[in-house]
Formats: sequence, C-alpha cells, structure tokens
Amino acid sequence: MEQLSQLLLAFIVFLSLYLLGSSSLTGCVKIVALQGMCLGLLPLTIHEQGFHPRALALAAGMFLLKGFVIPRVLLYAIREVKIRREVEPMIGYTPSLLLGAFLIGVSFVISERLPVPAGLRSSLLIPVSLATIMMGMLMMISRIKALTQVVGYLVFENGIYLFGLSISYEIPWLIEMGVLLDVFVAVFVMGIVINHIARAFDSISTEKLTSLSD
Amino acid sequence: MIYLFLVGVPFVAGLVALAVGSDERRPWILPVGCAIHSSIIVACWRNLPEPAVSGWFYIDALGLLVLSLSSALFLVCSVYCLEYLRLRQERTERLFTACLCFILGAVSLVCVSRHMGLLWVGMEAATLAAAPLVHFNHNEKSLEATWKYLMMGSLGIGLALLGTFFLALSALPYEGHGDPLVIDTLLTRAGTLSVPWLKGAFIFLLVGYGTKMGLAPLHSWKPDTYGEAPGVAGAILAGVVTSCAFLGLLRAFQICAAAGLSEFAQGLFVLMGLLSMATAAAFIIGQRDFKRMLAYSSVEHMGILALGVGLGPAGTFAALLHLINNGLTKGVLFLTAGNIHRAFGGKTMDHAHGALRRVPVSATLFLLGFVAITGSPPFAPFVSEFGVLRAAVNGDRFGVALGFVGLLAIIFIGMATTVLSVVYGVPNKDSKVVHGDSPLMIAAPLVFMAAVIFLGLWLPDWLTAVVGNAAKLLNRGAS
Amino acid sequence: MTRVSSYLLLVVFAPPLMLGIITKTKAAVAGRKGPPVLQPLYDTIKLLGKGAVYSTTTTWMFRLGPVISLSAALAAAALVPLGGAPLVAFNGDAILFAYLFALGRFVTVTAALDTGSSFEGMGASREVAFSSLAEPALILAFSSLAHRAGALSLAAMFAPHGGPSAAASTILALGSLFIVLLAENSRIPVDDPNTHLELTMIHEVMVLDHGGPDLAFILHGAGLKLVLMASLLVRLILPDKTFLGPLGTLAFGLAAAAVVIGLVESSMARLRLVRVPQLLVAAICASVFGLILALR
Amino acid sequence: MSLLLAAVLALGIAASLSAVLTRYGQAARTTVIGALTVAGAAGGLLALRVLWGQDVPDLVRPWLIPGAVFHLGIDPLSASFLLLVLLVGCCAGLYGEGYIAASHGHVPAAPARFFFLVLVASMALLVGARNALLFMVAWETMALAAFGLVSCEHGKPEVRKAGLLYLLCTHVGSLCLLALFALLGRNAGSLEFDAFAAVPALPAAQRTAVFLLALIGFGMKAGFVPLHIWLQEAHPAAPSHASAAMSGVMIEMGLYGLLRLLALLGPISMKASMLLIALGLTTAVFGIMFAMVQRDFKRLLAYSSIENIGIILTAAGLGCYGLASASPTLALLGFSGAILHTLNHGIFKSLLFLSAGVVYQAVGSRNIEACGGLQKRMPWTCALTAIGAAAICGLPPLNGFTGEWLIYSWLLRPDAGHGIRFAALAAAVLAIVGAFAVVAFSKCYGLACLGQPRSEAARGAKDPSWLMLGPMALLATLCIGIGIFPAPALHAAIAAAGNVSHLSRPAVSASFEEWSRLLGVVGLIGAGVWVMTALLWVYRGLLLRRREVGSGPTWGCGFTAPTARMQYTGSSYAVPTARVFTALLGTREEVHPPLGYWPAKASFESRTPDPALERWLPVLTARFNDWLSLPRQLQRGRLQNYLLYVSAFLVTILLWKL
Repeated sequence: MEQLSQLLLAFIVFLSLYLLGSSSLTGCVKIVALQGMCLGLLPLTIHEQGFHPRALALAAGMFLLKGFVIPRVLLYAIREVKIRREVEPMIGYTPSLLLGAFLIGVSFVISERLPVPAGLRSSLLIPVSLATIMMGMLMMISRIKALTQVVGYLVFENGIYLFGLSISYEIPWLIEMGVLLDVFVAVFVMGIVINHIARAFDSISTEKLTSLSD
Repeated sequence: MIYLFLVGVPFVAGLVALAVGSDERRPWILPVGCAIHSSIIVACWRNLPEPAVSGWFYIDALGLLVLSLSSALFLVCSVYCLEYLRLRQERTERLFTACLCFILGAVSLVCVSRHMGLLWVGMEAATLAAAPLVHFNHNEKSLEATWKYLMMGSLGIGLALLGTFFLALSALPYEGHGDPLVIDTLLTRAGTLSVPWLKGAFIFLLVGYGTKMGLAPLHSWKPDTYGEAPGVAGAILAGVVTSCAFLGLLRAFQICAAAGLSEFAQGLFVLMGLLSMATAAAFIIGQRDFKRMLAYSSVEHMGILALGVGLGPAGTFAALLHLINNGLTKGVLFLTAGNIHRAFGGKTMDHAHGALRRVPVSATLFLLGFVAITGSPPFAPFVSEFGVLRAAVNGDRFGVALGFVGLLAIIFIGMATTVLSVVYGVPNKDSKVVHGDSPLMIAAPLVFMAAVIFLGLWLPDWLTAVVGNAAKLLNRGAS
Repeated sequence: MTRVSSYLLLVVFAPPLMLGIITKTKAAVAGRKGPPVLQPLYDTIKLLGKGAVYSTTTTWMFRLGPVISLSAALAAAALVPLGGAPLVAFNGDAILFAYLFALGRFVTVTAALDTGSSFEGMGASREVAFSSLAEPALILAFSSLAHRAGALSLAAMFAPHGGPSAAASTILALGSLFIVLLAENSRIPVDDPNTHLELTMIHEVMVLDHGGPDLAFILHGAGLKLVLMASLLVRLILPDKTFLGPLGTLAFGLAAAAVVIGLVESSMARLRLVRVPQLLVAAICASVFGLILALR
Repeated sequence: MSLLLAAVLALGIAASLSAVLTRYGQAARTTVIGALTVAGAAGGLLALRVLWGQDVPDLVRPWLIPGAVFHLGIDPLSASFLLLVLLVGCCAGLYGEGYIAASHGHVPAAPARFFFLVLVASMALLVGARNALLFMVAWETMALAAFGLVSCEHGKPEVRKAGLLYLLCTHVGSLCLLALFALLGRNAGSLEFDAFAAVPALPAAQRTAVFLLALIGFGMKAGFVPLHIWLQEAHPAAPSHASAAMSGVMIEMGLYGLLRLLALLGPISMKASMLLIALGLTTAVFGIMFAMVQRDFKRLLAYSSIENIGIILTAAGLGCYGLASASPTLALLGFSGAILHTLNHGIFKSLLFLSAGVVYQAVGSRNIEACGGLQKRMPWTCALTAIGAAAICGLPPLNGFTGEWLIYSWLLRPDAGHGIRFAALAAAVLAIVGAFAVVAFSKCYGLACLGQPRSEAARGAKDPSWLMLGPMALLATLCIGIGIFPAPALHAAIAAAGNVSHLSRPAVSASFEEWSRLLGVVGLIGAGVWVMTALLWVYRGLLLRRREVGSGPTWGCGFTAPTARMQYTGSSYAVPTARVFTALLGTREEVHPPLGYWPAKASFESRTPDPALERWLPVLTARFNDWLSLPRQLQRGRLQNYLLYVSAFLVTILLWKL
C-alpha cells in the first residue's frame, strides 16, 4: 500500500509538471481531471485504516467531483468562449518547468523542517502537497488566460486537499467538506465571472483586465 | 440556541430576499434583519451565553467585540441602503440585498465559532458573498475588480485552509479530547503542540487571512475592489469583512501566544504592520482617485492593527480599540465618498471639486472623517493610534515608533492633498448635478461620525472592559 | 534746579550754535566769511513766526511728524548728561536713547511719505536704508562701552575712565560712533545738508514740503540730535572735571566737535550712494572689534 | 477654575448655537457677542486673580480615555497666556461680527463664526490643560479650527493651497508632539504634567529627542525658520479677524508649549539654549527681511509675525541660558522679556491685522500699491494703524518697546558678558531687526495710508462701523497704555516667567520691584514724549493761529503734472535696504528696459519668493516623488503580479521564519 501511495504521489507531481509545460487548454483540463482522479484514490492508500467507510465515501466523492464534474464545467466554458490555446504565457514553458522543479526543491526544504505527523504512511505526502500548491500558484501567476488561471487554482486546491489527507482520519468531515465547498463554489463563481468577462471583453485574456492601476 | 439565531437570522433574511419578488419591499428586509440581529447582540451583552455544541460555539469578549461592531455597521449601512437602492433603480438589487444578509450571517459565524475550521468556513462564505457586491455596477471595471478580488480572495482562503490543516497537524498525536481544532482545546493543550507545525500554521493563516484583511504585500486587490464597489459595499468590506479576517488572525495569535510563540508572531505582525503602512504611504501620495485612496487608507489601518498586536499587551488593547474606531470612521468615509461619487459622476480629483458646494453635509462629513482617520484628536482613532504609539515607545521600540509617526505623517500629506481638493473649491460647470444630499444617505454617516466623536471624548466603561478582556485573552500565554 | 536749567539752556541754544559753528568752519576753510554763527537761530526764530502751506495730499501725520520728532529728541536729551548728571538716568537708558531717535526717524519718514511726492519717498527710503546699518553700529558701540563701564546707563558709559587698557576699545567705539553721528545727522560724507534739490539727497529731501513752525521744529530737532550725540562723544574724550566746569567743558567740547565736523565736511566729498553702506559696515566692524577688545 | 471651564463652555456652546442660528444673522451675532463677553469676563477675572497672587486649586475629573485625566490648572504662566487669548479673542471676535456683516457674503458667516469661537475656546482650554491628552485635544482642535478659518473662502485657489499647506504643517507638528508626549509618558508612567515634572532626569539621548521633538512640534506652530512655510500663506488667506487671532495668539501657543515644557522639565543644556538663541535670531532676521519686500500687506504682517516669534524665541533662549548657567536673574529676565513681548505682539499684531481687514474690505485688494491716500478717507482706521505700526517697530512710547527693552537689557547686561560673548552681537542683530521693522512698517503704513490714492477703490474708501473700530481702538489704547504704564503687563510677564524659571514667589516679587522701577522710568519718559508732543502741538497751533495757512499741491520739484502713479511704490521703497541683502533675499527681477531713443514700452518686475517654500521644499518633494515612483511600479493592474507578491511573500516567510 505504501508503495502505491508513493507511486500515486509521484504521478501527481509529474502531472503538475506536465501541466506547466502544456499549451492546449483542453489538454490542461484533462490533465487536471486525471490528477483529480489520482487524488480520489489516495485516501484509500495513505492511511493504515485505509478502507474505512468514510474514507471510501470521501474517495468516491472526490473522484467524481474532481475527475468529472469540474472538468466538465471547464470544458463547457472552453467551448462557450471558443478558445483552444494558451498564447505566450508570461513565463515560457521551459522556464516554467525549471521553476516547477525548483519549487519542488523548495517544498522539500520546507517540509524538512516539519516533523512527519504520526500515522502517516508516506513521508512524501507533505512535500508533494506543498509542491503541488506552489505549482498551482505558479500557474496562476504565469498564465494569461483567465481559464488557465482557474486551472492553476484547481491544482492549488488539489495540493491543499492532498495536504488535508494527512489528517483526514483525525479530524472530522468538516475539513474535507471545506475543500469540496471551496473548490466547488470558487469554480462555480469563477465560471460565472469568466462568462461575464468573455461577454464584456470578447476575450478571456487577462491582458484586458489591467485598467485598474496606480 | 442564541448562536443559531445569530447566524441563522441573517441567512434566512438573505433567502427571503432572494425569494421576494417586489423591488419595493425587498430592501426593507435589510434593516429589519439587521435590527433583529443587533437586538440579539444586545441580549448577548446583558448576559453572555454559555458555550454550545461541545465548545464549537461560544462568544468571548473578542468575538463579541467584532460581532457588535459588525452588527452596528450593518444596521446603519442597511438604512443607507434603503435610499441607495431606491436611487439605483436601474440595477436589480435582489442579489445585492441577499448577499449583504449572507455576509452578516457569515460574519456572525466567524465571530461565534470556537472552531478554527468553522471560522474558516465563515470567512470563505463572507468572501464569496461579497463578490456580487463588488460586481454591482456591472461594468467592465467592476468586472475586472471582481475577478481580481475573487482570485486573490480564493488564494487567500485556500492558504488559510492550509494553515488550518497545519494547526490540526500541530495537535498530533491526538488522543480523544473532542475535536482538535476547537480553540479551547488548543489553548488548554498549547504546551504540547508541535512548535514547527504551529509556526507553519501561523504563517499560512497570516498570509491567508492577511490577504483577506489586506495587509501589504497581500493587499493589491483592495484598491481595485474598494474603488469599484459601491460606497456601502466598501464600508462593509473595510469595516466588517476585514475585521473578521483580523479576528481570524487574532485567534491564530491567541493559540501561538498560549504556546509561547508570541515573540515569533509579534515579530511578523510588526513587520507586516510597518510594511502595510509604508505601502499605503507610497500609494496614497499623489492618489487622484479618492475611493482608491480610502482603500490604501484601509491598508494602512490594517497595518496599524497588526502593528498594535505586535507590540504586546498595551498595543493589543490599542489595536482592538482601533478596530472599532477604524470600522466606524471607514463607515463615514466610504458612505460619504459614495455620495460624492454620485454627486459628481466620477471619483477622481479631475471630476470632483468643491463637494462642499454641491453636497455640503456629505463633504463636511468626508472631511471630518479624513481628519478622524488620520488620528487627530478629538476623534476616536486618535486615542487608539496614540495608544499604539505609546505601546511602541513604552516597549523601547523607538525605531518602530519613529517609523509609525513618520509614515502617519506621509499618509496624512497624501490624503490631505486629495481630500481637500475634492471637498474644497468650485464644482466644474460642465459636470452636471447627479444627486444631492438626501436625508437617509447622510443620516448613516452622521451616526457613525457622532459615534467617532463620542468615543474620542468618552470611552464608556463597559467598552473599555470588553476591549480589555479581549486584549487579555490574547496575551494570556505571554504573562 | 541747575540740572534743569542747564538742560533747558543746552536744548534751546546748543543746536543752532553748533550748526552755526560748523557752517562757519566750512566757510573759513573755504576762505569765505560765512554767515554769522547765530544764523541758524535767526532762521529758526523767523520760521516760527511764519505761516505754512500744506499740500492738499497731506494729513495730520504730516503736521504731527515734526512735533513728535522734536519731542522725541527732547526726551532723549533728558537722558544725556549735559554738563553734569542727566535729568533721568537708569540702567538701560542707552537703549531708550537709541530708540527715541528711531521714533523720530519713523515719524519723519512717514511725514515725508504723507506728501505723496516721489522725491520725498525716495529720501525716506534712503533714510531707513542707511539707518538700518547705523543702528547696529550704535548698539554695538554702546555694548562695548557698557561692558567697560559695567552699567547700561549713558551717564556711566560715557565717562572718561578705564585708563590705557580700555583705550583701544574706547577709540574704536568712538570712531564708530562718529561715523554713526555723521550718518544719522545727514552730514558729509553720507549726505550733504546744504543742497536740497539733488536726486541724491536723503534727509533734506524729506522735509521739502515742510515750512513755517514745522520746518523750525525739524531743523531744531535735527540740530538737537547732533548736539546730543556730539556731547556723548565729547564726554568720552574730555575729562569730566576741567577748569571750565562741567558745563563749560561740554560747551568747549561741542564747539570742538563742530569744528571737527566742519573740517571733515570741508575736506571730503559726499560718497556715492552705493558706497554709503560700506562706510556704515566699516563702522559696524569697528564696533565689533572694539567689543571684542572690551570683552577680552 | 470653574471660571475657565465656564469661559470654554460658553464659547463652545455659542459656537454650536451660532452654527445653528446662521439663518438668523442677528441672533447669531448676539450669541457670539454675548459668549465673548461672558468668556472674556470670566476668564479675564480668573487670569487676573491668579496673576495677582491668588492660588486657584486645580480641577481634576476622571476622563474615560486611556491615560487621560480631565485636569485643568492655572498658574501665572497659563494666566498670562489666557489673558492674551481672551483679550485678542474678544477684540477680534467683536470686530469679526462687523467684518462678516460688512463683507456682504464674501466671508461665509457660519464657518467664520463657528471656527473662530472654537479656536478661542480651544486656546483657552489649552493653556489650562495639565494632562498631555487634554493638551493634545485642545491643541488639535485649535489647529483644525484655524484650518477651518483659513479655508473659509475656499473658492479661491490660493486659499486652498494655503489651507492644504497649513494643514500638512500643523499635522506634522502635532505628530511630533504626540511622539514627544509618548516619550515623556514612558518615563513618567502617566500622561499627567505633574508626573512629567516628577521624573528626575532623562538619559541624554532621550533629552535630545525630547528637545528636538518639542522644537519641531511647537516650532511648526510658532513658525521658526524653516518651519514657517505655512505661515505667510495661511495668515493672508484667513478672514482678517481670524488672521488676527492666529497671528496674535495661535502661533504664540507654540511658545507657550515650549515654556510649559521648560517649566515642567527644568533647564536645558547650554548648547541647546545657544541653539534656541541662534534659531530665534535667524527667524527674526529672516522674517523681517521678507516682510520688508512684500507687496501684499497681510503677507507682510505674516512675515512680521515670524520676525516677532524670532524675537520671542531669542528671549526664551536667553532665559534658558540663564537657567543653564544657574543664574535665576538672567533666566527670569529672559523669560519675562519673552512673555512681555508675546503679550505686546499679540496686541499690536492683532490690531494691525484688524486694520488690514478694514483696508482690504475698502480697497478690495491686499496689494499695498492699490491703496494710498486712505488716511484722508478713513482717518480713524489709519490713525489706529499708525499706532500699531509704530508699536510693532518697538518704538517708545508704545508697548512694543517695553518687551524689547527687557531683551536688550539682558543682552547688553555687563554681567552677562563673560559667559555669553555673542550676546552683544545678538543685540546688534536685534538692532538690525528693529531698523528693518521700521522699513517694513513705514512702508506698510506710509504707502498704504498716506500719499495719494493709487486705485479707484482706494479713492472711495470709508471708515467702517464702530463694531469694527471699537475693538481696534481698545487694542490701540492698550498699546499706548502699556507703553506709558508698563507695570501691570510686566507684573504678568514676570509672574509667568517665575513659573518657568522655578523661582519662589518672594524672589519673583523682589525682581518685579527692581524691573518695574526701571521700566517705570521708561514709561515715564514715554509719557514725557506724549506730554511734550501735546505741548508742542498746542504751541504750534498758537503760532499758526495768527498766520496764514495755505494749501496747494505737493511740490513736484518743478514737474507740473504729477500723478498718483509717480509716487514711490512699496517695492521701490524697500529697494535701497533690500539691495544690501540681495544675496540673502534672492529677489528675482525681470527688466525690460526701453530700447532706442524714443519712449517705448518697458517693464520691470521683481519678486521675492520664500526660499524655504519655493526653493528648498520643491527640491525635497521632487526627490521624494522620484523615490516613491519605484514602489508605484508594483501596482500596474496585472493580477498575475499580485498573485506573485502573495506567493513570494509566503515562500520567503516560510524559508525565513519556519
């Protein structure tokens, strides 16, 4: 089981990196969906009491939500605003990848300083979650299209969820529901706003959204 | 039970607002809801309710302080809204009214919850509910502001969630004392918490709630949001939502202080406080847009709050006092700024001159509000700002004191230039009169101003007592 | 009683006499006979008996100016030891003395401005300009004398004592005061009292419009000012008790001072206006140097 | 003490009432006049009682502000300033009623009344405050009320500019005072003035900080060079009765603050006293030099206030020197000179501002060169102006001389010489200042009131109502009265100085005996001048009675068609004096001489900008703006950047603090 969770974690990091280097919007959404499915599997493997009924329920919910519902919403949005590609991100793909690698290093440095929580099977969980969070933030920072930023936000949220797994047994459902709520509502609201943006500006490029400045 | 009412009444009011069809009657839901909410709080003041739901809900002095402030601000602003919404007939206000109610509910949740997770949920709800307020004007600029607000807010809220997880992790290993994120549990077990995780928790909560609160360098959404939102939304955001975020930070600080990490946390508070003030100073100088100027002023005052907490018990007392004073004064400023904005159809110095001639009462109040917020006696913020200064000097933090005074001076210079140019002078001939002063829309800021002057001259015993108790809660570990 | 009578005597007769002696000296140097020594007195008496013509522009200030300036000079005279103890002496009277002259200047200047004449305006403007440099020289000289005497009273300051050790500072103060005297009383090389209609005049141009008793007051006041300053200088040089008695000593001294002034006026030309400040600054420097010596 | 409270309350209530009653002009006017009378009577009575030796117990009431106590006390120092506040406040207030009525709506009545009363009330409260917070509340109320007065006529751009500048300066000063009190409160453990006094001795670094903060905080209000920049802008902008109160009293509150601190904290070092003296002299010379070259008569008066503040500061510095050298006589002499001159300055400066207001209303301009010939048309106003002008030059037999005489007596004191070598030089500087004052005010009075009218408006000028002339006449009477009979004013000054120099009451009264004797002689000679003048005037009348008295045009030296434009102008009048100091003044001249042999167009323009405001400050602000433009690059509107700041900050803090 431990091997499996290590594998899954590595795969998640790999997916994040892949996302950083990907230029197709639909591709990005699909990758995030894949990452979401991996996350859905993870609760089952990460704890000693893996197949706990609540863990099962959580895994199922997560799998559905992150793997299907949200990607569907996003794909729908992409169809609505009729764009395919992320043009010229603010940081190019190769530098993004390098930065991603660097951030993985940073997250390992940070997690070095934190004692491994008891009851966790994989010591990789903390650094990987931190790395995912940072790469999500990197995507939000470096991409121009509003939709890609939402994808970045999803990755960021995936990282947080990953982190939450470390305590999914000890603390009640409230936190996990928090993640779901956050992702769901945030994406829902963001989707509405993106829709408005597309209608108002005929584009979802954030280059148009820089009129408020000093 | 009382907690249920506190949180539930506004939510129900919001739902009713969504359901009611009449544009005439809907706005009345706000003052009625707020009045009920406020009267519940008055009941709370009479006798503090007991903890409920195994310690998940309880209202201590700190929560009571923030909640009372929020409720009062809401009550007065809701009266303002009646007139405001009548003037803005062209916009549908269904969502606006409902979201205001939801914010009040969420805020109540933040204040009464003794559970860090629940608190987070409240903050999240308040953040998201505020987005439609920002977008109320439905133009390109407000859309841009909403987008930025939403992205920054979501990032912050995500980080705060992470911080909450860190907090939970710090409490491991965990052997059945109820929920680990209940604040009282954390406080009683403070000595056994894992220090690195706790530090991490504090950093993430600081960045997360700090983003909501608008501490520099996490403040960048503020000028855009406050600048584009209607004045009343600005007052709510600057007075209520930021105060709640501050409450979240204070909860984290409370736990850190109990665990003996107060120096670590105070250092960060002082750093961010001064950084916020410096940022505000840099951007207020030469600011031509008076609503953006107010936003930076809000950044500054959030900085003062953080700085005050960072300066130990006396500073904490002053900071909590400043929380009230800032909220009330910001109420005056944002509401009157909204009035002036409407009177001139623009919110920059190029559009608005000589407000005193066009909207005399609003302009006078705006001017007084400016004088108050910059810490002149005999207005309330003076008392608290002077308290922060004294805390710095008494604690031998002379460098901090010097920076504090110097930055206050620069900010004053910047604000004065803008405010005087707006208030004084002769209105442009070509800018048509859009709206003059109307009774309800000046009554609200007038009430705030009266409170600001009153508190500047006379701090009632009971208020001092509550603020003092709240400050004591925060420094229990230190003593 | 003798003090009052000698005060009255000097105040009434010394000014015209001294002016007469100066004129006489200048005439003598130039090889002329010159008017009688008492001519200024005759002029004054004649003027007092005349009527007056006032400009329609003027107001009471024009009429009051000469009166106040004369009464200020008379008050100043009460502070000066005129052949014996002064009428009034107290610690600090030196300052009052200096400021009473300032009062005279102020009213003279405003009376001149009252006419609205550009010439008189010009004179007034120059008068105040030069006095602003003469004033510090005067105060500095007073200061060094006060230090020497240990008191700030004219009677004590202007007394011939101190011996050779104080001589240098006294001489410097004396020189400085002499220049101030020349400047304040509109004598050559600062001003030429004999011409009235030059664009370069200072004091005389200010009184162009005055006539009759007013002019008499002005002339007498100006003469009195000269007498007072000269008598102070005389006291600094001559011993207090000579065979002539105090009043006689003073009279002799004043006459001698008048001759010296006459000689200076005869031997020098009026300075160009732009040079005048330099002369006054020289006086200030002399005073400062004297003060440093006195403080040493 | 309840008298002081009553005075403050009467003024405060009347202020709000007058604002409410704006519509009913007569009622508002009655309220204002009534309140001023009540306050003047009550406060004046209290002040006189205290000055003449009666002890009044402090009023201490709890005040629910952290650190604050409502603590009012009054000692001779407070009493002498209270007297000045109420005297000038009442005179200017009564005049103000006439001024507002005569302005026909140019001066907005409601703010002018409200802020004026608040200003007077806050100053009365200020001198009684014995708690730092109460002091600050009064101080800032005063500053804000003055701001309201300055901005009364905010329709004019220059008024707005002046108001802004004033507000900025005063707030920076207030912040320094806040820091000062925080620092003092730290050592005393309380914000009570008595507690400040009880602290034994501060460490050297803190003493320096206290000194500098007080110097900047109080100096900003008083207008020490180069902190004076707001003064010459704000005073002309305010309505004249307000300028009178601001210039005559408000700026003196800065000096009150300094003296109060000295009274609390004891002597400052020798070096610091020297600094004060040097600063005072610089301020005096600067002020009067720039006063001399002004064309705007209210600006001229404002600069002259800077000068007088400089003189007062010099005197206070001399007092400090006396304290530092442990010589109570010198200390007492210096401080009493300072306070006496403060009282005198308050009287004649407000008189001059009041008459400036009359002239401004009559002529419609503040330019000296638009006036002229007013004495014929408004004889009363100009006669009072003449008295004020002579008094401000420090000429005997008027009150201005008495204070200066005390200061000179210090400086030329033979026994002061061994310690303070430059005292005599300071005396020479004061002499220059005095001489320049004669230039400035003979110009101001002579060219504005005398000669021929230089504008149409000046031709039609008339004396104002008695409501305006009466207070001016009262002030002028005081100028003459104190000049002849200085003992009461000296008594007040010495009693107050005794507070500052920590002398026992017998020592103070002994000293008063000595100095009142000497100053009495000065007054006697002054009276002599008046008597002599009267006698000579009668004599002149007798002489002329039998003679022909003719009238004709001014003699034009042969030129037969003189016009009013040919008169000496204010600028040309000051040129000979100013030329000597061109390098210091930095006068800018623009000359276009006539070209060719025939009469042609020619022009000449000269301007003397304030160096601190127009040369040094712009350089500083430009620097500062350059420096600020860097962080402004951070807010360029890109959300991505904003997100980056959050992330970068997070990562940095994590790496640094975790």
